[in-house]
Amino acid sequence: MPKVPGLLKGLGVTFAAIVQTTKPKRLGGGAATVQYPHVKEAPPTRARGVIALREENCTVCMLCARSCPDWCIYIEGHKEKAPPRRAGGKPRTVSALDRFDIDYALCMYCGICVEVCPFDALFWSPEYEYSEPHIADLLHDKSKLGLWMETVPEAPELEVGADKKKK
Amino acid sequence: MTTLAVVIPYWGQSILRSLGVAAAVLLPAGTAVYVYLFKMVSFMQSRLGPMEAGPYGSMQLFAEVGKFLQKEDLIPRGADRRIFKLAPIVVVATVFLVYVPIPFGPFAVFGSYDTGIFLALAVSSISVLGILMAGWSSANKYSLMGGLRAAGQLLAYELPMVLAVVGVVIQAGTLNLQGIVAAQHSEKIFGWGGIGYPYVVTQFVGLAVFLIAAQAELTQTPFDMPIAESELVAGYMTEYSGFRFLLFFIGEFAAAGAFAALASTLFLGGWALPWVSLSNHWMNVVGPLVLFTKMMLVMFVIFWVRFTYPRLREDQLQRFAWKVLIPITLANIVVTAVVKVVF
Amino acid sequence: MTAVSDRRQLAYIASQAADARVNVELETEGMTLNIGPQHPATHGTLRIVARLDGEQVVSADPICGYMHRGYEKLTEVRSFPQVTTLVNRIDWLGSFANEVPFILAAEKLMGIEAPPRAQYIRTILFELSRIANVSLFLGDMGVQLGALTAVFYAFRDREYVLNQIEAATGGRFHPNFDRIGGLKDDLPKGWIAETRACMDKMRTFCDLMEDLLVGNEIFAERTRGIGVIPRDVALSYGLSGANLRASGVDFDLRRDQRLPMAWDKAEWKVWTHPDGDSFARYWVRLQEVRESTRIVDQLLDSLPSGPVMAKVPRIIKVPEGEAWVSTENPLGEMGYYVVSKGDTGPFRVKIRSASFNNIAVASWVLKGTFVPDVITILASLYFILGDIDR
Amino acid sequence: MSSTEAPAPPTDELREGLVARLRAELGDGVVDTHLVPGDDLWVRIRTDAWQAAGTAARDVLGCEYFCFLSAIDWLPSPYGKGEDDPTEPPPERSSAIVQGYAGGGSRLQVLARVGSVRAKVALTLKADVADDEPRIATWSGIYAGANWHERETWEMFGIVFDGHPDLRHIYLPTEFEGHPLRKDFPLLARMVKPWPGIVDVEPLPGGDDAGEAE
Repeated sequence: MPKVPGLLKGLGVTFAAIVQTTKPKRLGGGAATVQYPHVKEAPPTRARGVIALREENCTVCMLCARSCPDWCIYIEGHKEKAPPRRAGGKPRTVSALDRFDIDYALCMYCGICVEVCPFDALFWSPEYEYSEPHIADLLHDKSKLGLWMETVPEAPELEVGADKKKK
Repeated sequence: MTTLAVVIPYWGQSILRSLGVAAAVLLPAGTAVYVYLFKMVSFMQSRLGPMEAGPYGSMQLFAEVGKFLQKEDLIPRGADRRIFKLAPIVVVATVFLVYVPIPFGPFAVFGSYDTGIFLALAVSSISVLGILMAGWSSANKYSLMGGLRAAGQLLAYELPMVLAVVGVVIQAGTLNLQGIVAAQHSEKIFGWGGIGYPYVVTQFVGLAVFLIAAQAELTQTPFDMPIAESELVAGYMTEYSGFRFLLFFIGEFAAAGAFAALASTLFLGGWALPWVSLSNHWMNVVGPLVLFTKMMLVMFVIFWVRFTYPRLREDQLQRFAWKVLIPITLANIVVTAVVKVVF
Repeated sequence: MTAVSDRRQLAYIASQAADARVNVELETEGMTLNIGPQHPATHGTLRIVARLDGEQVVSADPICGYMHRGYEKLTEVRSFPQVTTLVNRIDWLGSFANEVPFILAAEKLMGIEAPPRAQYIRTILFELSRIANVSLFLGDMGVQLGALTAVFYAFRDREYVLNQIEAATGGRFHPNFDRIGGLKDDLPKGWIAETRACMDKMRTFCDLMEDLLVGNEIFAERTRGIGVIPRDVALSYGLSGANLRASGVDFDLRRDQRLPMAWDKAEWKVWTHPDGDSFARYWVRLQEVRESTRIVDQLLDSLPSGPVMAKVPRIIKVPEGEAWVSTENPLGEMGYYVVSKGDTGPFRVKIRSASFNNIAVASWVLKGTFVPDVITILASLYFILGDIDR
Repeated sequence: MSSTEAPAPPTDELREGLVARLRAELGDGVVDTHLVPGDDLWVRIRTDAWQAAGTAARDVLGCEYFCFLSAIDWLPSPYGKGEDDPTEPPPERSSAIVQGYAGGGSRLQVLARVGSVRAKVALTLKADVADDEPRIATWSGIYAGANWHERETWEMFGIVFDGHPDLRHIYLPTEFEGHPLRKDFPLLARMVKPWPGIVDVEPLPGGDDAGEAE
C-alpha cells in the first residue's frame, strides 16, 4: 500500500508553510495576504481602474462613443461661438460638451475609447475604489470624470530596449 | 468530595460533574475551532485567517455562532420532519456520552466505571445512526449518498479502533480508564521511572491506527467521503441550516476533542504528571490542564492531516480498513500479548 | 473502456465485472443525479446528467449552453479592435492567449507581420498567461480531490504572474494589449527583472505541487488508471493540448507550426505521457508550466530592441479573404477561422475552442466510473466554461 | 499549418500530394481546391460525396485529428451593424452572395477541418448545402468529435445532418426556434437600444452663418 515518504513530504510542505506564515515580517516571514481596509496594495501605474476626462481637450467628435463596443458612453454637445485665436480674427464656432457620461455598469474597461481619442481627452487612472450601493450611481457624469483627473499617474518610462520615439 | 471542609450532597456532586463534562466538551471544541480551523489552516495557506472579530480574530467563533443562530431554519418540503430534527441532537448527545468515562483528575471524572473504555467506544458508534438519520430524512439525493457512505465508512473503521485499544488494555490489565492512567503513571521503562510509562512507547502502532480510525470516525479528509464537498456538495449536512447546522458543527469538533482525549488518555498518560503523586488534591485542578495540552497536541496532528491530504475513494477506503488496518492491529495484539506473558 | 496493460487497470475492470454480477441479481433501478449547473466541481455552469446505478455511472451526458454568449454572432457586428476585447473573454484564465491567434489571422489576411520585439513580447505574455492558467489547474486538481491547501498556493503564486501581466498590459484578466500589426505599448521599466523573479517563484511552486500532490500516494491512488483515454479515441474526438499529449501523442502547435512568434527562438521540450489517465494529464501540465518558465527566461535574455508596432493605417480595413490560425493555448488548440469581406469588421469568425472537444469525450470516458471518479476525470480534463459555450 | 518552406516558385508538394490523393480517391467528388503555398489548403467537395470525403481524409490522407466542423452563411446581413442614424434613410445593402475560397454555389456551406498529426498538416473541406432544403451526410460515424459540432451547426444554421444519432440543441434552450447564426436572424441587442454614437451636436441657434460648422 502507500510508501511513506510521499505522505510525509506533503505534511512537511504544509508545516513549512505554517512556519513561514507565523515568522514575523522582519525575518522574511508573513502571510501573502494583506489586511485590506488597513493596508492597501497600490495597483501598477498602467492599471485600468477608471477613465478620467479632461474636458477642455474634448471637441465632441464622438469617436469614443462610436468605437465603444458596449455602447456605454453618452455624449451631447452644442455649437457656440469662441473667441478668435488671434486678435481681430473671426470668432470660431466650437462645439462644447453638455453631457459626457460613462456607464461603468456596462463598461468592460477595454480601453478603445482612451486609445481612439484624437485629442487626448481621456486617460486611464488606476483608481478602483468607486463601487456604489445603487447600480445607477455607476453612471459617472462629466464633473465626476473630471475629478478622476488628479488620480491619473505620469506615464511610466519604458523598458531599456524600447523604441524611443513616442508612437 | 469531603475534603473541602464542606459536605457536598450527592445531587450537588452530580450537578458539578455534569457541568464539568459540559465544560470538558465545549471548551476544547471551542479552542480547537479557533486555533485549528481558523488560525492553523490559514497559516498553512499563507494567510492570516480572521483578524477582525476581536484581537487576532479570537471572537470569530462567537460571531459564527451568532450568524448561525440568526439564519433561517429551513426544513425541506419532502423531508421526514421528526427524524430531520432529531438527527443533529443524536450526534451531539453521543459526543457528550463519550466524555463520561474520561478522567480529568483523581476525582474529576463523571463516572469511573470498570469498563470505561468499552463504554466510550460503544457510545461513539451511535453517532453513525445520527448521520444516517440526517442523510435519509433530508430527501436530497446528495444527502442520501452522503449518509450511506458515512454508514459504510464508520462501521468499517469501528473495528480497527477497538482493536487498537485492545493492545493498551492488555498492557494495562484493566478496562477502567483511571486504572490505565495509574498503570501508565507507575510502571518503569526498563527501570528508569523518569516520565512514567506512556503506552505510546510500546503501542505506537496502536496510536497510529487509532488516529487513522479517529480520522475516519470524524469523516475528515483523507476519509471525508460523506462530506465530499466537490461531489456531494455537503453530504448529509446539505439540507441543514441555522441552529441545526451549528449542532452538527459543534458535534464534529466535540467529537474531534473526544477522540483526542481518548488517544491522550490511552497512549500519552492521561491527566497524570510523572513526578506528582496521583492522589495529590491539586491534581484535580492541574490534571485537566495537562490533559488539555495533550489533547491539543493530538488534535494538531488530526487537523494537520485533514488539510494536507486529498481524500480516498470509498472503495479504496474500505479496502484500506479491512485489508490493512485490521491485520496490523491483530498483529499488534498478538505481539503485545506475547511480550506481556514473557516479561 | 479499453484495457491498459497496467496491473491496476485490470484489477479495476475485474472489480467492475464483480459489481456487474451483483447488480444483475439485485435489480436496483438507477438514480438520475444532476451534477451542476451550480456545482463546485465544474469551472462554471456545466451540468452533467448522470444516470447512476448505486455509486456507478451508467451514462453521463454533459449539458452546456448555460453560458452561451453568442460570440460568433457578436463578431459579425463589430470592428476588428472591438473583437479583440470580446475574444479575450473566452478562456478568461489565460486571456492574452485568446487574442493572439485572432490578431495573427487578421495580420495574415493583411499580409503584415509584427516587428521582432513585438513578436518576442507576445510570446512572453502568451507563456505568462499559460503559466497563470495552468498553475490554477495544478492547485485546483487538489481541491477536487479534497486537498484544500494546494489551491491556496496556486492562487498565491499566480498572483505574481498576474501582477506582471497587469504591469505590462494594464489588465489582469483582460489585457486587450494586442493590436493588428503589433502591441499597444512597450514594457514598463524594471519589468524584465521583476518577471525573472516571478519565474523563480513559479518554479518553487511547481516543486511544491510535486511534493504535495504528485508524490502523495492517496493522490496517485485516486488518479492512476482513472479516466484512461487511448490515443485513437483522443484524436477522433479532437482532444488537444495536454489532454492529447497525456495520451502519448507528441503534438504541440508551438513546435509543429511556423507562426510569426518567438517559440522557435527558445529551445524547450514537449512532454508526453503514455498512460492517458488523469495522473498523466496532471503530470504533463506540471512539466509544461516548468517548460514555460524556461521559455520565458530564454526569451527575456534574447529580447531584441526596436519598435513594437508595424506601419498600420489608423482605420484598418482587412482585405477580402479567409484565414485560419491556431495556437497552442493553455487549454489546447484554439483557432480562429476569419472570413473578411474587406470592411472594418470580420464577415464571419469561427472560434474553435479547445474545451468544446475536450468535454465531448466526457460522455465516452465517464461510462462505468464511480461518482468520485467523475469529479477526478472532469477536473483532469480541465475545461473552462467560457471556452465550451463561447 | 505548414512545415515545409515554400521554394521560390511557390509549389507545396505536401499539400499538392494531399489533393492528388484525394482526387484519386473521390474522382469528381473534389469540385474545386484553393492552395495558399506553404500555408493552407481548401478543398470543396460535392455535397453527396461528403461522407466519402470524410472516410478518405481519415484513412487515405491519415488525417485522424478532428479539428472542427461548422458552416458559413454567405448572405450579407440585411440589418448592418445597428449603427445607422435613424434620421437618415436606411442605406441600401447589397444582398449579393459571394462565396469565399474554392467558390461554391449555395448560400450555406458546411466547413470542416481535419489534420494529420504525423505529417503535421491540416486541410479545410467545404461543401455546398442546398438553399431550400439544407441537408448533408453526417461525419459522426467517422469522427466521434463531429457529433457535438454537428449538433451546434444544426442548431445555429439549420443544416440537417442525415444519420446523426441525436440531433438536438446543444447551446440553446429546447423551445428556441430559428437559427441564430444565419445572417437574416436579427441581433436584437443592437435593435433595442439606440446607438449612442450618433453625432448629437445641436447647431447654433442663429444657423451657422460662417458655414464651416462640422
